[in-house]
Amino acid sequence: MMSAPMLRLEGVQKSFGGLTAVAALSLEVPAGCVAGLMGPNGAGKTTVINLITGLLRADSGVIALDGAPIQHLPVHAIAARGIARTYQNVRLFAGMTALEQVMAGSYLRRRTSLMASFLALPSARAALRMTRRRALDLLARVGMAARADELAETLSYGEQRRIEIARALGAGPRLLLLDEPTAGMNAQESEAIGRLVHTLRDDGLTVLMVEHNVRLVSDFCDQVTVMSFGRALVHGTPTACMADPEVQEAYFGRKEDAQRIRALR
Amino acid sequence: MRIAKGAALVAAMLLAGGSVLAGPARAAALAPGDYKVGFVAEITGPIAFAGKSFLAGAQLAADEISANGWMGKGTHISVLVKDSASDAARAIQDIHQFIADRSVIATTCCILSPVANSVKPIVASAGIPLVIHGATLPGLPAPPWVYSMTVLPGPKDVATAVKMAETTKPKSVTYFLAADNDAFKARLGAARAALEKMGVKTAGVVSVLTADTDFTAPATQAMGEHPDAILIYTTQAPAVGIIAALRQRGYTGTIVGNDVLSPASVFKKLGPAVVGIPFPIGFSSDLATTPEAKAFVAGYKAKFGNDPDIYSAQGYEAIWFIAQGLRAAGGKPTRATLAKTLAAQHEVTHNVYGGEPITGGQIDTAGTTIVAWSADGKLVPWTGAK
Amino acid sequence: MSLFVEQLINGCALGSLYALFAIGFGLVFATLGILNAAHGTYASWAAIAALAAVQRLGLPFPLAVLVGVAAGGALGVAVDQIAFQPLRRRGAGMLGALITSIAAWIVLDNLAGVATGQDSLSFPTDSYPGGMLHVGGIAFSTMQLITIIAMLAATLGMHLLVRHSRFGAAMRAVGWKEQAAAIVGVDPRRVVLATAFLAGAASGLAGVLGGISTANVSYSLGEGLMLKGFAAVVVGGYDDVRGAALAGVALGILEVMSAQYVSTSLRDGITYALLLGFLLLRPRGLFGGTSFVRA
Amino acid sequence: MADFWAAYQSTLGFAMVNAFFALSTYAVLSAGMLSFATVTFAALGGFLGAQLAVHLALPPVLVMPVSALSGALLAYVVALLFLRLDSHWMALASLALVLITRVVALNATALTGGVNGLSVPLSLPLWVLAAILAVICVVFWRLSASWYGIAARAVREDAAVAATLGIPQRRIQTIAFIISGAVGGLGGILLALMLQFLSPETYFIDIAFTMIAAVVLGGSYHWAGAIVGAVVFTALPVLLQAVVPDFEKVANGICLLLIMIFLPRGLIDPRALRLRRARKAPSR
Repeated sequence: MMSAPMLRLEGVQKSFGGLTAVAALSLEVPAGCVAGLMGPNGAGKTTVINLITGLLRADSGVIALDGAPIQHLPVHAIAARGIARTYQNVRLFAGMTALEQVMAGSYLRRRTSLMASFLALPSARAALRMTRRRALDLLARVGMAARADELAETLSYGEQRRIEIARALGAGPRLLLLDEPTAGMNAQESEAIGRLVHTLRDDGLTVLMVEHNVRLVSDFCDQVTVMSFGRALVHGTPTACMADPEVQEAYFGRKEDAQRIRALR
Repeated sequence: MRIAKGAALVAAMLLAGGSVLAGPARAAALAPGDYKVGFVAEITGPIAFAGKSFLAGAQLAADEISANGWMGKGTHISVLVKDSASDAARAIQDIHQFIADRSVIATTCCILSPVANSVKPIVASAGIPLVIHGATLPGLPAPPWVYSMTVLPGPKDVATAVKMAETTKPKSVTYFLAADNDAFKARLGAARAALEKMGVKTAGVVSVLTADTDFTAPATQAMGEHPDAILIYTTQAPAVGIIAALRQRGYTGTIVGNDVLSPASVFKKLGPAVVGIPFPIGFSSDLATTPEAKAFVAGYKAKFGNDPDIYSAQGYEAIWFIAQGLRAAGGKPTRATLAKTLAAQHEVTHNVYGGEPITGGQIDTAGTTIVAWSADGKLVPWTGAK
Repeated sequence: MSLFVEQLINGCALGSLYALFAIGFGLVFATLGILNAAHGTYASWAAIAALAAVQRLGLPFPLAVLVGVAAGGALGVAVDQIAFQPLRRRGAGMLGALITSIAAWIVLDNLAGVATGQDSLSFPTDSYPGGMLHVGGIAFSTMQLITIIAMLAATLGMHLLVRHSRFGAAMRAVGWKEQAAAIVGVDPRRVVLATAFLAGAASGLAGVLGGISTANVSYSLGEGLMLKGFAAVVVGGYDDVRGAALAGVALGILEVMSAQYVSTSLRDGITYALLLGFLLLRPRGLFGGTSFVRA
Repeated sequence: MADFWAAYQSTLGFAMVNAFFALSTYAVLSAGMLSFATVTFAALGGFLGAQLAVHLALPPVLVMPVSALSGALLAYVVALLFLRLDSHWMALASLALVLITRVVALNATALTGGVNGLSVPLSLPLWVLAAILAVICVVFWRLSASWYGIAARAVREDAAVAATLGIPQRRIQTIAFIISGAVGGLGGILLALMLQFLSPETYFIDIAFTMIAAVVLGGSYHWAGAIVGAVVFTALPVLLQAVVPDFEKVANGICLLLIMIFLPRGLIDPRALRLRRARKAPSR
């Protein structure tokens, strides 16, 4: 395992109007690690994911991948550097089958030029066949191979989440950002996601996941960062973090505050 | 009606004389049957107000010609209508449908010159006669296929401007021009040259666009030049707007209009503001003097309940011209023989203008009548006195 | 000099019509997210209704204007409920509403043509205050004064409503997200209806006043306002009533002045080039404002 | 039968020409952009092509590529300027562009003939038109089946998500504009050859609105929808004129309204097809 962090956030700041969503956040995710990002609603977790992927621009601070700053890059260039993500509320493409979703996700791994693909050159056709096979493999990996040709929007919420993971994997990332991957899933399904994350890690992928399910985080994350009101409260192993009094208060003590913030959003 | 028939008889005799000279082959009477004319109408769209008049005139002509078998025993002429809404693409499709209908012997169309321009090559290559009933652009006719029954307005404008200058002796005049209409540009140029030759200075030319609706600013601009007279060379809607705006802003000097002011709707709209403004006219129901013209007015009133205007007269003439060609062709005319016969006509014999010579497929009228609206909404000859 | 001032007044009066049109058009765009191609037909129909009120019922000028405004508003609501509501229920985007608005435009435009007998009608000269006013050698018509005052009043009223009332807050909220209106405590459906009515009424006011002062009551009345009013919306910014109004007046003045001092054939070119320039250099309009589309 | 063919061949011709405009509109729409700029591309392609045909006496076969190329080039410039704008603003900007196009066309008399227009004494056999349309159909089929098509669909459905998958939105949309420009420019010269006459009024707002309507009506989620929409939209007025001559346009508008309300995704909708197939399939 390499000692240098794959992902590094340093003093990242983001506010909307007068409201500070992320304040001076610093965070490191080592390569080959499954990192968890926890915190009450409105703590700024999704904002962090949006900042890393470039959908939001940080007001200040550095976001670096393998030591190189990426916060100035356009969204698609950041993805090309090897970061892929899923969304808190599933954002699949309307009107596409499960396979087409993963194919769209495989754009970066198409191994042929747009022109060659348009002209249907033999090499491009071979590459397309290969990409399709790979996409089917990825669907099989998330347990959705049987549903490859079904319209994604007709599937259940949990199934859609798994397709979204397969779509992100299609891009062949080195760093995968999962935003609440088990929301709306039962214990059994959540467990399966956890195991999937582990096999991905074993294949050399680094994972950062926003997760509420304390058991899942404890069981499958190597390290955890807990956020509250845009700041990192604690950083460490799952067990240590859960025991921290500040975390306890953040989670259970100020529930009303958290509720209020959600209403404001 | 009786007088009209008499005149028609005279005309028929003249024609018969012509065909004797042309040879015995043409002496055969027209075979009985219904001869259909394809009429590309503009009864919806931007100039539908005029398009309806054109069509009404054409339908009246067809009724008259058919009712007494003018073209020969057992012959009828009927008008098939397709609306183009003044859209060139639609007009082309309509013309193609008429061409495809073998029973259609001739076509008539077009108020707008661009539309006429796009239909022209099609009829020429398909070989079907086309009589343009409304477009005023010079150079449209191209015998044997294309004819124009629209009196070119240019010379009449000059005559009107000159007469105005002779009677009111203005020192300087301002012109209004529809800047996006080349026909009016040419008409203004001719009138201006004639006036400047008489020593009338040009105070200014105020441009407006055909689609404009607000004329307060142009009126202010023209009045700012303090002219003794204002001459208007624009299409109908701007002309009406300009007169309304000038009068509203208190302009009391002489205004000279053009033929677009002749329809009754203009008087209805402008009322006193348009009274006394001179303009030239080829036909007016109020001034109908010839038997044909009187019969036309009476027939039109009986059929449609209102007076015909210049547009209905042009639609009327288009059908009469085609009927004249059919009768002269005789026998069983084809589109080609009809075209040949039309090309040989040097006058529309049944006309409401008191004489309608044809040169190069283009008609003309004898004199120029300068008229103005009277306070009770009649067109009266303009005397020059204010 | 007096010519210049008179033309300035002419430009203001003309621009006031564009402004009235623009504030309604912009309001619908900002609040309901609809690029409404039928907005111009409200003006035509309002003028037709007002003319009918004068000719058939013999109503006096202020009442006739009121009839026109009400007709414009009612038509706005009717078009919204027939052409837009079915799509809104289904959550179809802006594109569907654009198409149905084109459909409504075609239908209403052609029916307006039928209603006026394909002719351009005008108000009888004794049915409105048609006199000229002379102030220190400057001449302008009573109708111009009325038009400018009506525009100022409508703009002020609309601005106060949108920016400084609870209902206005709800309107802005609907523009952002329909559920948000519910948070402010207003039924989004009522907001939609009110917006459609206000927009139609503003367009109707422009139609009646324009129909009288340009002596043109026909379908072309609305079409003429549509293109220039649209330009005013873009330059002024659709989410700000003041911006749209100011831009409308400015475009009117620009139009008159460029015809007087430059060239009539370039007049529209100048207007639209300015429009495109604004779009590219200042794409949020005169007064800025927040982006319409979420990241 | 021969008569029927002769009567409606021009309707068929215009339907095919309109299909080019509809496909041009579809090209940008399928990458998530509403643009009326097709009219401008068509105007450039039409006037430039007509001038070349008239003054240099180039045969139509040579003129067409020039028209397509000029449309594509203009579209590239338009894309550079417009792609910085939000979607609503871009729709407005492209509408403004159409208005400017007419003013320019009226004043650039050397290119357009100004108000008098330009007569184009060339014609095109219908089968050539059909052949070109067939080629363009193949192009669109290849586009939709290629990586460009996959990326464009993703950008259209959710541009932000597409970007996080590494799909460069700007680049895809620039390509979309260039395709739109080429097909629009080609449609412009084809319309000129059909009409044999051009004026600044030929390319104006009517084309923009009817083409958007045609695409949405036919179905904006498949290229075939554009063609179906164009055919329906061209034939409908001709048919309605036979049925309700006085209220043909009103009926036209009502048809459009009803189709939009009851078939909001258009006549050709691959998604509905799939849903139907899914419902039928017993394998679930």
